Amino acid sequence: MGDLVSVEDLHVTFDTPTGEVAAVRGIDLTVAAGECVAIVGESGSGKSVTARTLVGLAGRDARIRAARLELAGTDVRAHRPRDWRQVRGRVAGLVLQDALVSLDPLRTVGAEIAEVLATHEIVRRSERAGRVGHLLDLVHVPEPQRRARQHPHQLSGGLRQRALIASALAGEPALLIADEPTTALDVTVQAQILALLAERRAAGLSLLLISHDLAVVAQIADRVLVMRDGRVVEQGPTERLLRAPEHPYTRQLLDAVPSASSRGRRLSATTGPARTALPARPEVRRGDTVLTATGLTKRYGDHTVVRDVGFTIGRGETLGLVGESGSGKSTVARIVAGLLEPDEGTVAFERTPWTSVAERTRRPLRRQLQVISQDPLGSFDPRWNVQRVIAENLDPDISRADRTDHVVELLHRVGLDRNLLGRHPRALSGGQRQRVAIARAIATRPSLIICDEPVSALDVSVQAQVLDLLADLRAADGTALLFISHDLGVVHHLADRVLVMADGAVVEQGPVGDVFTYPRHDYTRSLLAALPALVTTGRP
Amino acid sequence: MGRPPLRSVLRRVAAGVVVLWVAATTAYLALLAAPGDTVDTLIGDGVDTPQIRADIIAEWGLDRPAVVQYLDYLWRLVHGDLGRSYLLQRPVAEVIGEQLAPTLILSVAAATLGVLLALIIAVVTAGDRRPWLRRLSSGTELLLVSTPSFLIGLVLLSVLSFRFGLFPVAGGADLRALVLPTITLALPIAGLLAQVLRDGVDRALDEPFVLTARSRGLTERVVLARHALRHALLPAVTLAGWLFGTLLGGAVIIEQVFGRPGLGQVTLNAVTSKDMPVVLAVVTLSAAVYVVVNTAADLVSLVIDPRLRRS
Amino acid sequence: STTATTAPAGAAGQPRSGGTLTWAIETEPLTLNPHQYAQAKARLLVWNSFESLLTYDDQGALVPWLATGWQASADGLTYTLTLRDGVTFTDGTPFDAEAVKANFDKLREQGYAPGVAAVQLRNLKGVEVVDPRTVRLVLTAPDVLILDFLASPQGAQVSPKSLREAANLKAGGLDVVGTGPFILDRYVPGQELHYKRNPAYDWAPPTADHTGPAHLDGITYRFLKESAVRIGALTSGQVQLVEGVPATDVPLIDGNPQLRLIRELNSGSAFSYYFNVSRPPFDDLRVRQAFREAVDVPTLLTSVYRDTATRAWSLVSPASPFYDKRLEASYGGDAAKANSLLDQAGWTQRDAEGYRVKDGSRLTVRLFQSAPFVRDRRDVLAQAVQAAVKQSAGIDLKVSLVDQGTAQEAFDNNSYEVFENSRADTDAGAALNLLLHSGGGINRIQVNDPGIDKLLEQGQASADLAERARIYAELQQLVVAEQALVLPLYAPADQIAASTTVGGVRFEPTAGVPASAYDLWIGK
Amino acid sequence: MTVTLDGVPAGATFTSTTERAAAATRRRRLRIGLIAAGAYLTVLLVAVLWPAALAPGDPLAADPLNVLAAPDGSHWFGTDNLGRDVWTRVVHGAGHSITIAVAATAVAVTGGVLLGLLAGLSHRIADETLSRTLDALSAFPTLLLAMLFIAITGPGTVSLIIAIGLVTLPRHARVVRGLTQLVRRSGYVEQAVTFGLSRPRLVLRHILPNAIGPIPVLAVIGLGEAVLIAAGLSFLGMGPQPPSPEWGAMLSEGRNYLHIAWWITILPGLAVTATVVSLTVLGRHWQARLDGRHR
Ligand SMILES: Nc1ncnc2c1ncn2[C@@H]1O[C@H](COP(=O)(O)OP(=O)(O)OP(=O)(O)O)[C@@H](O)[C@H]1O
Ligand SMILES: Nc1ncnc2c1ncn2[C@@H]1O[C@H](COP(=O)(O)OP(=O)(O)OP(=O)(O)O)[C@@H](O)[C@H]1O
Ligand SMILES: [Mg+2]
Ligand SMILES: [Mg+2]
Repeated sequence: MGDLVSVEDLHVTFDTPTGEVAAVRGIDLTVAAGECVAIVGESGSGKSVTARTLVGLAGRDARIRAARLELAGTDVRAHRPRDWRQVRGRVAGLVLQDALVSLDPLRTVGAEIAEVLATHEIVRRSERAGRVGHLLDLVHVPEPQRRARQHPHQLSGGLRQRALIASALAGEPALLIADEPTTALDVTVQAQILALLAERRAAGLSLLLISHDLAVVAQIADRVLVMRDGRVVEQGPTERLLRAPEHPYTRQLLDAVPSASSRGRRLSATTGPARTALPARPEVRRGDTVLTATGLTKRYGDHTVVRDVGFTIGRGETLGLVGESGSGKSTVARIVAGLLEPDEGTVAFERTPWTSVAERTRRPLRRQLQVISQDPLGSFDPRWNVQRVIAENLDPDISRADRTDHVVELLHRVGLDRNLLGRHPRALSGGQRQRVAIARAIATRPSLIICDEPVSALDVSVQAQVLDLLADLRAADGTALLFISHDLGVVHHLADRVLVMADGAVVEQGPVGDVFTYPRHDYTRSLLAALPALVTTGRP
Repeated sequence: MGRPPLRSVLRRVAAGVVVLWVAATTAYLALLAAPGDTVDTLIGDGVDTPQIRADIIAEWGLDRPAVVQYLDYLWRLVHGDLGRSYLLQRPVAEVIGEQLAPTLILSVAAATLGVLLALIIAVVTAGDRRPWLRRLSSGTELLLVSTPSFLIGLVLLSVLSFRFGLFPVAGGADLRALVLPTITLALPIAGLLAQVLRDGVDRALDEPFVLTARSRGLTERVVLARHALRHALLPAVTLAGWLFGTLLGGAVIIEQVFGRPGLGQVTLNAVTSKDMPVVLAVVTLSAAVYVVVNTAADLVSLVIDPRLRRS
Repeated sequence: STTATTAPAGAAGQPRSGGTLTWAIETEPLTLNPHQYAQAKARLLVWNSFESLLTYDDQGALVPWLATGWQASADGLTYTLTLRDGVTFTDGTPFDAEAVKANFDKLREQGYAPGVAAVQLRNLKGVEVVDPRTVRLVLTAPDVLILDFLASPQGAQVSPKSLREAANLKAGGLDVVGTGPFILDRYVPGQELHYKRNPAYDWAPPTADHTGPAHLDGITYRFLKESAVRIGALTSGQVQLVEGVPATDVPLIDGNPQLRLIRELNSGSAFSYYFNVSRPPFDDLRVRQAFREAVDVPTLLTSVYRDTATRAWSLVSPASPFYDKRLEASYGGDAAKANSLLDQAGWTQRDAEGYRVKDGSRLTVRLFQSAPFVRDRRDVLAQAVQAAVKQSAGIDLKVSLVDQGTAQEAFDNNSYEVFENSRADTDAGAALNLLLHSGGGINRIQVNDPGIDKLLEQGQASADLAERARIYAELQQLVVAEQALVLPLYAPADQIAASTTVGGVRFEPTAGVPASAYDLWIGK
Repeated sequence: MTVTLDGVPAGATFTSTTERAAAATRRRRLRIGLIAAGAYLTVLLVAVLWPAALAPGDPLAADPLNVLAAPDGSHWFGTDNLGRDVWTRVVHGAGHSITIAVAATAVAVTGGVLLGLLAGLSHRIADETLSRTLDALSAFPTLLLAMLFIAITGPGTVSLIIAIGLVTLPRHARVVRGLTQLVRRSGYVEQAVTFGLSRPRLVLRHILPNAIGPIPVLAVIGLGEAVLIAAGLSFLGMGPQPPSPEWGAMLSEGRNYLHIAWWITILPGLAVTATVVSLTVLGRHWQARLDGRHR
């Protein structure tokens, strides 16, 4: 017995105004005491719904059917609200994906944690403050007493996630359900949180870990379930699953992860023959620079966000730019794109001064430099359909009659069908949106495209497609890329040279191979160390 | 931390003074532009001869250039002198002073009742727990905010006061006389605030932190009271300016309907008879109250929402 | 239509002393100083705490009040008044010749009461104190209307102490006192006035029902603007007396055994439409006559006022001793005649909306109603007239309900054709002077007729009531019958509804407005 | 306005058909409300455009011998104090009331959009000046400001329109200003800059159309409010001139007869309320659809 969670043939269906959505379609799941089970799968595969169903929070419109649904040996299928309240926080603690919005922004962190203590009467009122401090200490929040009095917005993302975990642990549950606990975090912070979870598990806690990132779960999970479309396609011990995936989908997921070893080959089977080599990189003519930036500095108030940054991008070259959140990557990108004036320093694009000049002077060259942003939807006029979005960037000289043909051709180049023409970007998937953005960018055959985190918001498999696409286009047009990402693997996969930024300054730059294999700077080293790798030989 | 920085308070006050000045000046200019001159106003439908006109002009200093009169007006305003009423022949400060209390009592009573009602309605009907009650209440709210308040007042008056004699018809002294006007003024406020609050509660209930709170085993009531309601209060607080406008504007109508004394009556009389000093004073006063109310609302927002405290 | 009925004695039994009453009135006085008095609706308040030197009896004759007698010199230039003995103001100041002089001096002070100084006292040269009980008024020209002034609220006697020391003399208040049977002891602006009995009072005028102090201990006047609210307050027993009862509510009062209705015509001028003769189309007598014929006044009055309004035939109120009865049934209500008059005047064409047209312009006449002064549903009456003249004669009467400034502007620009007015002067002559004299203060119709001026001046100079009646009758023939300068509509009346327990409800003789609270008493 | 809750009392989780039926009823109810509002507004539109179709009589025709008649077969809304047919007046009054509301809203929207766009596009000082002026404008209570304006211009339809437009203008201006600033900093405008669009084109093609997004909805709801403000002002005697059958004026005239002839006041009052309710329902539904699309 001993199983904390025991689920058989679970179905969850939602009533929506547009019809029924079958989110979970018959999964089996067990979590034994002290075990760490991970669920992975792409977006929308039903992971979160499964997690929420376990604590009775699937939602009012949800219909749930299961052959067996037991928590700590109790059948919960007939639970009433009062019974569920005894389960929540006490039997199972829940940690949600986005710590930024999962703590009440109007209340102090301490109050949030104490709430659990009060609800389940864990300790007496007088001892609560002490216990809150203790819990925060347990999750390695420095200065727990002071932090307890602060509000969520005063805490960094990592601290917030820790506080959230502390509140989930406060009721001393036997099971912790963590729904994507590291998704929004920097690699280094992500590593710390994983270490923390591992530590709790070592202390006897059972874990149900949910993630879309195989590399993350590989670090601590005993068993992994791979979900797709509401079903479990494969499950087994982590080690076995990673080393010898049986299901093609699992294999596809593993292949799609960009890294040093994936350099030069396709990530996705959908963009070309599986695991084949990509077309050759364009020849980089280092002497022929597309863009030169020297001594860029940007301040906001007395806060310097970019400090003396300089680099060049050769024709056809892909320059990777990595760094933690807030290190100034996007600021650099905006300066280079001519959207922001630097306080000091200059940028020359195609040997023409690009900064400190009137927008009117920049305009003729604008078409040569394109930008792809992290949030493609935000970069589309919300009223426009795909055709208009792309056509806006076509050469104005192209006749009205030919414009549609051009758009269709561009869509074709990014692997989209012409039947999307009339669609609203909102009605597209994330990957499709990013492709539309790319189609729009390449419409002008630019010499440089600035890509600010173009794949961060995408699932691995979709990310793989987009990365492959960029590689193809780069080869075909000889376009140079300024590729910004916080994911070292992606940069390693795609870039020729890399620039590492920390606190607004460039700490290291050079060819990718050199920098990532022999990092000279401590910061680069710590980034690399924190990188969760798909270690297929066993758990760390 | 925790307290609004002095600079932002000062900025607000400065902005408030500007608003005040603009309001007072606009009103002054507007009245200047009005047809019929001040002398006509002072004569009313009384006897009109050149001698009388001359007397009036001399008495009120109307022969001075408009600029001088305007500056004189501002100068006296800064010193707290609101001038004399043309119509009532008494100092404006006195006229307004003695009419302030009834309006204030009515407004405070109505605001309190309205806000309380709204809170109760919002808490009871938020979420999907009692769909029929929610429907009933949102329908009623819509009706309340869509019906002219004087109609509500007249109906209440006819039924409860004339027909059944439950409440006195008019007068300001008796506490019972306050009941109907208060209800009339409070109902539309309650209607709108309840909608805003419930909307806020609903929205808050959709937030991930509420899911987290529920995952801790809290009862719905606690989730509502401790988490959702505070969030719902934020948009409600920004309605303070609107609330104030409704109260003062409402007072004009309600006092008329219920024959109550108060600023509303003073204002209406002053406006219809072009009693310039009184109109200007009411405008300045209401602009001042508006500024104070809005500043207070901002401060309350700061108290409710710690995120706003960063400067 | 019904005629005026004087109040029956009222409640069961004999007058009793004691108790307080609440009386709902329509209008809050703009000022409590009688010298500044300008609202007929506030007249019933004035006589509670103030008194004049003379007053009128119900025959329209002047009788003594604070003055026991008066004597006019043969040339009509001096009036000598003897004053009543033993009268004191309620602040303790004795009432004597010096006090009377102080009042007149104050009234003629620049900026204090410009209207009074310029009109009623325009012929006054000065006031002399002969002895403590005798004063003499010296005039620059004969003016019998000075006696009317002595009986008017503006001529009421205010304590010299108040005149010197009151905080807001022009506004009046608790510190502006007179000699009346009541003392104002509470004023809540916007809400109510309260008077308490003056126990020392012992100089009631001969027109009063009793002598000595007032019956009531006190009386509260509550200001209720909305007629529905006033009636509601009465029927639900919250007040015992109501003034300003709209016609439509009369059945409500009549049908209630606890309540009764008392009604009296006002004196002064009737409510009438005056035609601006200075510009077309009313410079043409035929158009003026046609307008008058186009209106079927009784039907309109029935529709607007049910059966409670009294039709006026002259601009002088039927309640006035100067009323000329010969005008009755002499004109009006003949649509065919109206149409033929207009045809004769050249207004022969009709436009698409059925209005008469001449030379491409429509027969449009404009009436401006100044909102603050509209009462008695005169706005509704205007609509009824509007509908009538359109339906029966194709005249386009444009009615604009505007603020005082806009109305004034229309008058200043002479951009109006109809002017409506009624005045509540006790001596109709005073009203006629203002309305019809070429130099009159409200001669809005801009009539400039030496014949009219002459009659008016004669009327003002003569002291003999019968002689004056003859002069004014001649004037009415001229103005109403011959020149058709005016369309008299109804005789303004005051209606009081009262609980049957209240006795002594009266109207002021001649003036026809509700009397003060002096004679009121509460029965069982 | 219905909001589906994520995870309320989970007892509901296991119920099935009844819950679904309830959800369906909710949707149907919503639609019934919408249909009722639409039907009423259609009738209203007919009343505005072709009143004679609903009430062939003359709204000004007085019948002195038949005043204050209670509703019956021949006058099914009764007659008023001059014997005019209340139904005819209500129908013909729709034209006045709706025209006033529409014109006032047009004034408010036009002015608000222009000022808001100007403020949103301007830099610090100009923006501050405009915003402060708008603040000062909203510092007057709505009714007081409208009263003041009418006191100055004199009562009448045009004054009423401008007054109501003036007092509701700041709201539109604020929304447009806020959105303009938001849109100006949005990804797609920034993106459009990188395409080399000139400033006027940027404003016309991207900023303006997106900044006025919620204005139509606001305007529809504002229409209802304009009807209410107009009624309030008419009540205070600042509305259209008699004998105009404008609803507010009818309410104002009728109030003196409320205790003896309720129909003169209550029936036009119901017309006002129904109009405001219908417009609000329509506006909210529209808003919900927009929100749904943007989510
Ligand atoms: N309350 C709801 N009503 C309707 N559909 C829902 C609801 N909650 C979830 N779904 C649907 O259920 C499916 C599974 O959602 P779920 O949130 O479990 O995905 P996920 O695997 O967690 O994805 P992600 O990685 O994006 O978080 C999705 O198609 C989603 O749209
Ligand atoms: N307009 C601004 N005003 C003030 N501070 C700003 C502004 N824009 C950016 N910053 C600050 O500059 C710093 C760098 O921001 P930037 O967006 O360049 O970081 P980033 O490396 O792109 O981070 P991320 O990975 O989160 O996108 C951050 O601390 C940010 O708060
Ligand atoms: Mg999820
Ligand atoms: Mg960034």
